[in-house]
Amino acid sequence: MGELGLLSNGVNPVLLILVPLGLAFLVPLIGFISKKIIKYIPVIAFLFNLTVALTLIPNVLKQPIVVKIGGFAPPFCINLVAGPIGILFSTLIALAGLLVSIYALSYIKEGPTEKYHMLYLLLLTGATGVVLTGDIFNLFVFFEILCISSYALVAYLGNKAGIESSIKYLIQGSVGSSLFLLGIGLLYGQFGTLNMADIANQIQSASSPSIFVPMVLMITGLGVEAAIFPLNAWLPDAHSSAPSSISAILSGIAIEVGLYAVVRVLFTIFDASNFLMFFVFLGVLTLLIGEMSAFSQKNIKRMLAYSSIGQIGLIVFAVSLNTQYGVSAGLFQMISHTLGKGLLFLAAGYMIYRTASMDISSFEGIGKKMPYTSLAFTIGTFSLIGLPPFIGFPSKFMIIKAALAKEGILFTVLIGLVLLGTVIEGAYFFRVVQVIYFKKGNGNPERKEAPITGLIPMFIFVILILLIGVYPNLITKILNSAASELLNKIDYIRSVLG
Amino acid sequence: MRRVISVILLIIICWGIILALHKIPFGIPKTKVGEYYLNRGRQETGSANIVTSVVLNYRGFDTLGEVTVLFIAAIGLGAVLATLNKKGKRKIEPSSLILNTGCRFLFPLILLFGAYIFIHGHLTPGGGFQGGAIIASAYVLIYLGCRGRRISEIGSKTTESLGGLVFIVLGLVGLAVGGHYFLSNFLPKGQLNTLFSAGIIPIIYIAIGFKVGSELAGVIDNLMEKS
Amino acid sequence: MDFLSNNIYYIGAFGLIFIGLFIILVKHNLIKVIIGISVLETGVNLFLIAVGYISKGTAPIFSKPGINANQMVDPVPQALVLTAIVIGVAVLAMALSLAIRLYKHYATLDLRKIKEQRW
Amino acid sequence: MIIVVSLLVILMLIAAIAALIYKDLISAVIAACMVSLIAAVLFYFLQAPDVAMAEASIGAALVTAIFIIAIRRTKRYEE
Repeated sequence: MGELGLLSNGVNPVLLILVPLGLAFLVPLIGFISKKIIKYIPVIAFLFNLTVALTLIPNVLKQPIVVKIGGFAPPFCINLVAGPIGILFSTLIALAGLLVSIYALSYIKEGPTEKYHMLYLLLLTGATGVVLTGDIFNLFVFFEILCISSYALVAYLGNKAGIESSIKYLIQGSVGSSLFLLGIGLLYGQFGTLNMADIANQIQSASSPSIFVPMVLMITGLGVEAAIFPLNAWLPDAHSSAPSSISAILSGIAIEVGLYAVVRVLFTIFDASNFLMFFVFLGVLTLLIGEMSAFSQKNIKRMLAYSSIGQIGLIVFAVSLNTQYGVSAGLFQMISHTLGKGLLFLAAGYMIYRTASMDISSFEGIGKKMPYTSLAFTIGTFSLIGLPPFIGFPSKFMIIKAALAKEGILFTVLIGLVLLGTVIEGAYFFRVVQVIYFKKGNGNPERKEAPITGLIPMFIFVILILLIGVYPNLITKILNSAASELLNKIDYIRSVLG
Repeated sequence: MRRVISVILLIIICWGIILALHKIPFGIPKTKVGEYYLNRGRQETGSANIVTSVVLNYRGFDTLGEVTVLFIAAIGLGAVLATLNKKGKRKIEPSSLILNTGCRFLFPLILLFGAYIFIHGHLTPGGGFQGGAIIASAYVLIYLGCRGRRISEIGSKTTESLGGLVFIVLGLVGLAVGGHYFLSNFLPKGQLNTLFSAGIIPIIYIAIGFKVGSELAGVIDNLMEKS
Repeated sequence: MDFLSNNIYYIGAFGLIFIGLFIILVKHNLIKVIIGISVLETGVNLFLIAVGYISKGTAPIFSKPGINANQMVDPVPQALVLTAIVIGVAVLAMALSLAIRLYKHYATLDLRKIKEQRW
Repeated sequence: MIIVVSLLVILMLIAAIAALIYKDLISAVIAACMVSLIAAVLFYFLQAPDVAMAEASIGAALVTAIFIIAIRRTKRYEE
């Protein structure tokens, strides 16, 4: 792999984790000097991360960068693998983190704001660590960082709903992580190593019970965070009662990172192509349940949260098709969901702030009062439904095309169900849009927009949604190499172990 | 009803695990990674306690994450309890003279013991986490024995931050000078089984000891006072 | 006797895991559920350490010269369990602070009575 | 040796069941503390002195203290 210092092969990817972490440790010390600059620290950290991740993309497309922590040979130390998929996700995390932290500059005013910004930095540090690490126990540790900071942030407002949903989330999450740790123990007992590439190298097939049981335990543990169908009872509560900026991150980043971990464990560690048919059904089931529950909601954030469940189902369906095209479609859908749902939660945050209610019916006439925010919200809904020219269209189109490539009557039925889910999605989102624009609101129709720091991130989200929607080729290359990194476990093993 | 379903579910889980356990016989050496650490750990890290060398050098990144988890718990606890309305001064019953004197006498001894544990982390069992927990338990004693005393918030915050920063900065120095790897052990290893050996390991463990001690004491403090 | 000496630690570990999960599934009191999480974590830790044990092994510390490295138990699970214990205490502290807040809001810890959130 | 270990394991499981049964939460916490303490002894028998120290100082002492503080702030009996 050659020299991996600071200069020879671009910037060392370990800095993507260390800079936000170090800044989070530094926050209390800065707080002694001035409380006012604390809220700019996340902006600085993620601006740095975004720059580093973007400069790393060309290097990574040629060859994955393997970083050895401590300088020992890979199975004997923890290594980071900055392959296409790792860098793709770190870019996404840094981008969403940057935009949401700009949004939070004026949105977060109440409560212990200093602690909010620290926890926010640490949450995204954990997410970056999960996508970059190449060691299964290290993945567990970063996952815990992600989970524990999101428990605290869900309860940040300290109201009844927040505390209750945080408790629910915590109980399910900690049982899940115990099961995951148990799975790690079973794997370590058999193979004597914790390096993912090394374990993958030694596993031939996932059929024998001694491999199957740890696989089930690990998928169950990670599935709690990824909110796959039977394990997602916490999600609507947690996402609807967190502050809106945190809902955007939980929906846009935390779930995606959980899904990444599930996919990584399934594809790279266990060569689980025999069980993927099960996940195809699970994905469609999750999709239908999420969309149907979202349809009957009256609370806007709860509706968005259920719609996230539907989108998770769609992603799981696409990824478990187990073809190159299907996996890239799934990754594309993850990006599309991050951008779309992030935008929706941010816009909904100020709409809720303005009307002081989460009820959809209270948004009557808000299209006149907050034209820009409403426009951003509408674009977000259109993108999630999958209308051209927004990013949701090429991603959903890719998924359908990938499913059509699989022969058989079964897949035709499944595609029908997926389209049914999209129709339901369209129905409830159009209902909201109709309330926003075409219902006469009572009260004073004076215009009062969201503050400028709230509008800038929404605007950038809209630009990105349009840009990638019109030119999907911008990211096709990295999506393809990310998909082949997931599907070709032999290349992955070779790049890590040499 | 719920109990019956739970028991059936748990029996299925246990049956599955027993199936997997056949491949993991008890008491038989099984791992190549562990063997490597036992054979090479002394030369490569200079620490007599191999667990310490694994925790801080081979798997040092985990430990950084672990310290972060504790940091998050301390902050998150403060954030959760912060919005609680503080009532007026709680009526504090003074403790008896014997209890008070006894606690004051024991407090420095426990601190000293905790410090001993984390300074000798690379030689004897123990280390930053255990020593830090012992220091925190000394503060629990003070809370119970000498009512009304609190740790200074500024001091504990500073210790937490500095502890974490020392860890990261030492790692980054390793990245800069020690062969371009984060957390590489760039200081001289010294002679095995002496206090001044093992390069950066004792320094990091001392930082962790202070950090863990102040964080756990801060957790107890938050729970006692703010609720 | 042979069966016992081979499996007693596994029995203990999985007994704890079983009881911990049972507490979490069956009990309605929040503090009881948190106790269940703590028992479950102890069980998982005991299992991990038992995986690394070698019959008649010694602790992985070269405290005296002349100790044979081949007879030492595996150090890796011990390092993992150290991490897991600290993560466990972090989760428990978080959970208990949430329990205190929950009690201030609802004046009960019974999870059946806490139903602000509708499904 | 094996008899001592077996007795300890049985005692540990009994303590865990006691933590399940007790209606008084303080008693349940003490039982959970006993589970941790016996687990620490078992760690020592399994040649893991580092972990034994951590479990005894963190798992048994500090966690119990945190639990008892929390119970004092909430409710002592399970209804």
